[in-house]
Amino acid sequence: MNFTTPKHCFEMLVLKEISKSFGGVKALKAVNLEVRAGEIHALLGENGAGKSTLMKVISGAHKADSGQIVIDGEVIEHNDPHLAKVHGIGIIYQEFSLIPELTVSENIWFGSGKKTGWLNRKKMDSDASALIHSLGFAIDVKRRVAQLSIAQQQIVEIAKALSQDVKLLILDEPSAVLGTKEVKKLFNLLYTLRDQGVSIIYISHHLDELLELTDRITVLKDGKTVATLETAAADKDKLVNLMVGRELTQLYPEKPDAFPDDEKIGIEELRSGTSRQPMAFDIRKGEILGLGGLVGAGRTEVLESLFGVTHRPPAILRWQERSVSYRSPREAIRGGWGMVPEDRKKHGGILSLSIRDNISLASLGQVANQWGFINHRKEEQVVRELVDRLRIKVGDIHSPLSTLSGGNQQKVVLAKWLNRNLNVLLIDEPTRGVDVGARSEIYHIIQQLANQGMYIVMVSSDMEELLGMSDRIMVMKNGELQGTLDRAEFNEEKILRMAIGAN
Amino acid sequence: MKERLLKNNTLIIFLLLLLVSSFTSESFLTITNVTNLLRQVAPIGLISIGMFLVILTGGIDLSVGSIIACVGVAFALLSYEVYFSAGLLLSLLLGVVIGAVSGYLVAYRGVAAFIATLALMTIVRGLGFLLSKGAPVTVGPHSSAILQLGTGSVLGIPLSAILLALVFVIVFIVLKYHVYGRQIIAIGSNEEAVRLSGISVERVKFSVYVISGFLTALAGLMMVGRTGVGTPNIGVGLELDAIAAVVIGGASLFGGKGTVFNTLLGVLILGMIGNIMNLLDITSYMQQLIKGVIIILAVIFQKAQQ
Amino acid sequence: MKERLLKNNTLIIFLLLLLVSSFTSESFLTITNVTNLLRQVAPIGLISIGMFLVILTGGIDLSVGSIIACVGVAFALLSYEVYFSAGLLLSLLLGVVIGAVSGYLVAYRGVAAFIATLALMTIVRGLGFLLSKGAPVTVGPHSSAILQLGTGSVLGIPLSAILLALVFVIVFIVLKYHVYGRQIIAIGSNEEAVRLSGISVERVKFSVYVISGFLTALAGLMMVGRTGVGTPNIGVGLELDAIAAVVIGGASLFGGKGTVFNTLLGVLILGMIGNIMNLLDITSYMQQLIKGVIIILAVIFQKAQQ
Amino acid sequence: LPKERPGNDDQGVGKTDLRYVSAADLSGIKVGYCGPSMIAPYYVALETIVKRSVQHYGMQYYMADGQEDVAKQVAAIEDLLSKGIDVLILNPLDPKAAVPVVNRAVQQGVRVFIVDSMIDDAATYISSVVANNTMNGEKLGLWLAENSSNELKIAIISGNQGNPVGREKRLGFVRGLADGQLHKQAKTNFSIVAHGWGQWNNNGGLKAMEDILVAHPYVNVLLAENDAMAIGALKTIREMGKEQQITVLGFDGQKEAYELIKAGTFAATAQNSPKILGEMVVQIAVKYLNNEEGIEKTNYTPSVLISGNNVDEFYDPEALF
Ligand SMILES: Nc1ncnc2c1ncn2[C@@H]1O[C@H](COP(=O)(O)OP(=O)(O)OP(=O)(O)O)[C@@H](O)[C@H]1O
Ligand SMILES: Nc1ncnc2c1ncn2[C@@H]1O[C@H](COP(=O)(O)OP(=O)(O)OP(=O)(O)O)[C@@H](O)[C@H]1O
Ligand SMILES: [Mg+2]
Ligand SMILES: [Mg+2]
Repeated sequence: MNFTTPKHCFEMLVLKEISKSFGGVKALKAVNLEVRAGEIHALLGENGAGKSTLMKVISGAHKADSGQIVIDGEVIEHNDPHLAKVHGIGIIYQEFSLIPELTVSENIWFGSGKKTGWLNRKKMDSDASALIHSLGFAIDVKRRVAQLSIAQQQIVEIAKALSQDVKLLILDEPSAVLGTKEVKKLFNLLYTLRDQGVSIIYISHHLDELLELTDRITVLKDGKTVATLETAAADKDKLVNLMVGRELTQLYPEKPDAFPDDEKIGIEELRSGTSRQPMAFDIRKGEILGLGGLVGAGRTEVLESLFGVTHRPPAILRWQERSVSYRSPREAIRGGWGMVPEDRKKHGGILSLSIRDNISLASLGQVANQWGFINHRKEEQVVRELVDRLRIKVGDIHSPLSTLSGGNQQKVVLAKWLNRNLNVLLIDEPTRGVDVGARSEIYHIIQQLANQGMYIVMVSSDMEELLGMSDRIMVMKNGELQGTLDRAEFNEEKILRMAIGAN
Repeated sequence: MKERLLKNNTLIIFLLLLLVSSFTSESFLTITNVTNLLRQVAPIGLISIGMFLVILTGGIDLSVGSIIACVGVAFALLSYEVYFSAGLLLSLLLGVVIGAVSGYLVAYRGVAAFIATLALMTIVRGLGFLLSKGAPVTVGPHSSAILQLGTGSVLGIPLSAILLALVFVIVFIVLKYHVYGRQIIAIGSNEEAVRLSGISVERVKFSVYVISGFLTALAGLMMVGRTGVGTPNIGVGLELDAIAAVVIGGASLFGGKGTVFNTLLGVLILGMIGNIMNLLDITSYMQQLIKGVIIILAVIFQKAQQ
Repeated sequence: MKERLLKNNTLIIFLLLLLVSSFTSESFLTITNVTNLLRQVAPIGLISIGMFLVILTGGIDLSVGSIIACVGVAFALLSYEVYFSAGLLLSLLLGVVIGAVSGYLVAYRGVAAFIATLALMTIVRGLGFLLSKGAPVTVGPHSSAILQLGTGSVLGIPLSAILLALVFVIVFIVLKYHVYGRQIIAIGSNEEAVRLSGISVERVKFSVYVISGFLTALAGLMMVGRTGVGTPNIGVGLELDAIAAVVIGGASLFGGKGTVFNTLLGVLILGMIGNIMNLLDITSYMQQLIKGVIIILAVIFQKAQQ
Repeated sequence: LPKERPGNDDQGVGKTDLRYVSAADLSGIKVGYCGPSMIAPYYVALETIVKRSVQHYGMQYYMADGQEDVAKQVAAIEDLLSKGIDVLILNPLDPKAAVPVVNRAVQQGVRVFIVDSMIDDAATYISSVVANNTMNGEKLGLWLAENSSNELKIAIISGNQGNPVGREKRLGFVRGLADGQLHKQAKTNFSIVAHGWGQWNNNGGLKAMEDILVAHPYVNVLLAENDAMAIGALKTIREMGKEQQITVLGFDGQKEAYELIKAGTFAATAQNSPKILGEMVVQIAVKYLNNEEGIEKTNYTPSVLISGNNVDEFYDPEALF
């Protein structure tokens, strides 16, 4: 191969025929990508398409098996994140890469600062503080990162990436943990950077975001570039078609008009972290109760206290004339509750365990005899049925969960609960980081469960999802209930106003 | 199946060692020596299986060496007070209780396993000395049947080896076919996810220390059975041998990984190294050196093929 | 600052123990005893500081007890071959080399720290015996200046304690104000993130084992300095004491947490427990028991207030 | 710089005193030796002597180490049996624990001899050679009674917990001392005011003595269960300037202890010579193999107390131990 690169290139970054495999998995198959100076370039693709891998190749976290990276006309060969920094590449990884035990300012300067020598802590702190302010946020830079909320951590990541002059900024799904307000701020920041001539690669599964923010979009599929198009010339259908190779059926399922019976679960005395007032609300049978609010509003905590995860005095549940409260997930599950937690990798799935073991973990009793011995044949049959029902893309149900793409992992975590006869299912951020195709399938499954008469509570930071899926929406702010909206009253602006307390 | 055996590095190491041993010493494959070897590894085998379960959950049990000693002393002392069978049961119970204390601290009080069992190692060792007043205690004549456990054999196979095989089979089956086994493995992989799946993580964690205590007590009785004496200063450093066996068996100290079959191989590998070096008249200083080097090589080999 | 001191449980435990000790034994606060105590804790203090750094990165170093012995023997042997200063340097170099081997295995070969240093513990112990042929080696007359290190004092303060204080201050400053210190803490906290920041995780990990080897060698020389003899069977189980000191100092065995100040307190706490029990004529069996219980209580107390 | 470090190799054992000449050809005989550990100089010296003596008679020598643990010692003996030894020379870690394996060896036709530490009579060994630890202790006790007049405040430093030899030594000492004082003044006039543990080595002795002297500054006698610990403790005593106040007694007769006795800082020790033990046991085994009559079941090495009076007779600068 012979590439001649003109000295004054319009393209700031050119990737030529980049390939990368992990053992037998070919993550990238000769990918080409061109990013212009001063543009925001979107990267789009299904879970497992190879987006993050490609970015890690650029940042030097992975070494490509073959191919070339050209930055400003200069061919660089590296597998060293430090060298990438020298070349002006800043990156925010999909997985957090902060150091919990260090302070905010230490994290910001970690790696980009001096490689050796003594620290001037005062200067570090004041510089870090100024940097965060200049981005439009406020965080105490002397706090340890472990003490911050996830959204704050994401902001620290952004500050860290911008702590030195960058020519190219890569953001791998930065909005997944940010609230609407923060996303707006982030977009403004990115516009400013673009206007200063910085190139930006932006990865997200939210098509709306991409259409609003970016200048061009490159679609990746199965480790190959499918197309690069001007955003102005793109629309959702086109993108989805390029991405999944088929027309997308309706994203959100049909909602039922009415609920057959009027059974409900009454929740009383629910106390979550910061709230002074205990909360009280109802969950209706067969409905999807959406829980909205800004990030950190305390929605996860509501689910956790219902499910007995936290050690606070548990909420009191009134249900079918009985009054119960769960002190542990174990009790909640015995009572017919299930929860799909927010952090799929940490709390939902067990990555090193097989898909089969993951799916049957919460319902081993169903496939075991009275002595507790598991009937492997029965277990596998049950697991296969669920895999088919949820259309989980797996080669072998005995391979570890970690081999699946994000969307499929999410489905596995969901499948875990479908093998029990659940009454109530709590779902926290059901599609965080999940691609559009898989998302639609997950939505249909959830709706189907509701139609079968399950009580469902769904937390979501994705406004569209919240509006599209919920039968009612409860909005929270600072650990307190702001109000409840019926489907007829759904309105994005209204919800936002409630979430920031401006109603 | 075949493929999996070929991929099993522990097995390869084991077979290699077996081959080398058979060629370097003609005494190695004699019936006497094999019987001896089996007798020698039986107690440490039991302990290692218990250790393996603890390590599967991501824990560690440093108290085993002390339990061995304390249980042995207790049995010898009890042999003057109660009937043989009662002595057996009470000694096993002692192991269970010590394991339960470790388990309680680790599972319910959140003390790091390393430090909880380190403290118990000290305490239990002290207890053994206190009970025995520092001197070895000979087993009373009414309980001399214990010698069967150490030296008896059935059809030429040492009783202690048969017991080890039995425990191995039970643990193997439980890990593969029982809900409890599944839970142990899952906890070592991701404790929080297991808790959220409605499994009592505390109870499972607690239980593995109890099992370890029980199996170690059994091993302690075997040791008494070999000598007829309960010795308070026996088994110092044994925990390290057991851990080494588990790790040579390919398990990860972070939990969730490994098989009981390979743990057994790890035990046999370590036992064989010691045995063949004795047969080859390697001085004990040199033995230490070689043993250390072999452990390193084995672990690097484990990693290399992964 | 005040608040942080009040929240420092290790300090509270230390002060409590100090108080109790002063009241229960009138010999405790005598100059002789305090000097003795300082001399006794100085070597283990050095080792614990090295251990602390290793533990900060999420590792562990089980080889320290053996290094102590091997370095002492090597120094004594060298005292007949080379000049005093050359003997000192070569002995320290030996510690560094052993640490480097551990570090290489852990950092560059990915061997679990527990197992790599366990193997080295065996190997180095064997080496010490091989070198000394099992017998203690008296230091030659030309190197008897080493006795200063063990028994000398400046203005009434033992030289060894001054050395410990010096090392403490250096490590304290490096951890707080040097990039290297940040890197050590960061690795224990989130290794992957450090790697992604373009910092050579391997090099940092490697280095802490080297430091641990160096400090342990220094401690080994102190021990020789106390008796004038290099003893191959010294320091058995010392690694557990050092680890216990670090953990009582509130560090986490998973890395990233803890302060060197508290490690030093941990060392003093353990040293004081042993010392006061000796002063109170508690029998050694009872001592073990009590020590274990205090470790557990200390760790539970650590957790309780968090 | 001195080029030679005095006596720490095989030559340093001194000349053999093996006077017995074997009539039978012993070249086909395999002799196995199993000691309690190789981590104490005493045991290392004993092993060296046994090995040299076995080879002196043209027999094949094998050894396996007990590694300080009775279970490991049993395993080591079994490994020796696997090698097909004809004679086992055993230095048991515990009097009872080795009985079953010894009897198994005997059943297999192995001739068993015991050296240094006693084994229980239930073991069907042929003959044993031991130092009389109790007697040695008694001698030290008697000597102390003889050479003291004021009230004795005694500190004892023991080796490791649960060691039977240490127990014999200290109990013998107490017996001898009581007996001696009763003879001399018709009452006893001593108390044991402290008991520490020194792990049989220098550092251990030193550290134990530090705490003892802080808690009991009035101590005027130290008995250490071996010389190494006594020598370590002497460092402390010297540092605290109490050489004049404290009479130091040890066991075994280590070369360094003799030097200190010559210098006058160490009072007395009781000889327990690995050389005599090792040569005696091999000689007895050879006599047995020659079908000699009249071999005693138990043989004691001579108990000798070494103090300033007689140290010159025993001091050998080349000695291994
Ligand atoms: N370190 C690794 N080891 C093995 N396989 C890997 C590794 N990293 C990625 N892969 C595999 O490479 C493929 C591409 O993964 P990648 O993370 O790049 O996808 P992605 O497009 O970022 O997906 P998502 O939208 O879920 O973030 C997947 O099949 C993944 O399982
Ligand atoms: N890791 C953390 N450390 C400290 N405080 C946290 C952390 N995560 C969240 N919080 C705080 O806890 C409270 C509730 O957080 P919670 O995660 O329940 O909110 P949420 O609405 O579910 O947000 P998200 O959308 O991020 O899940 C908030 O005040 C938040 O700032
Ligand atoms: Mg990705
Ligand atoms: Mg949440």
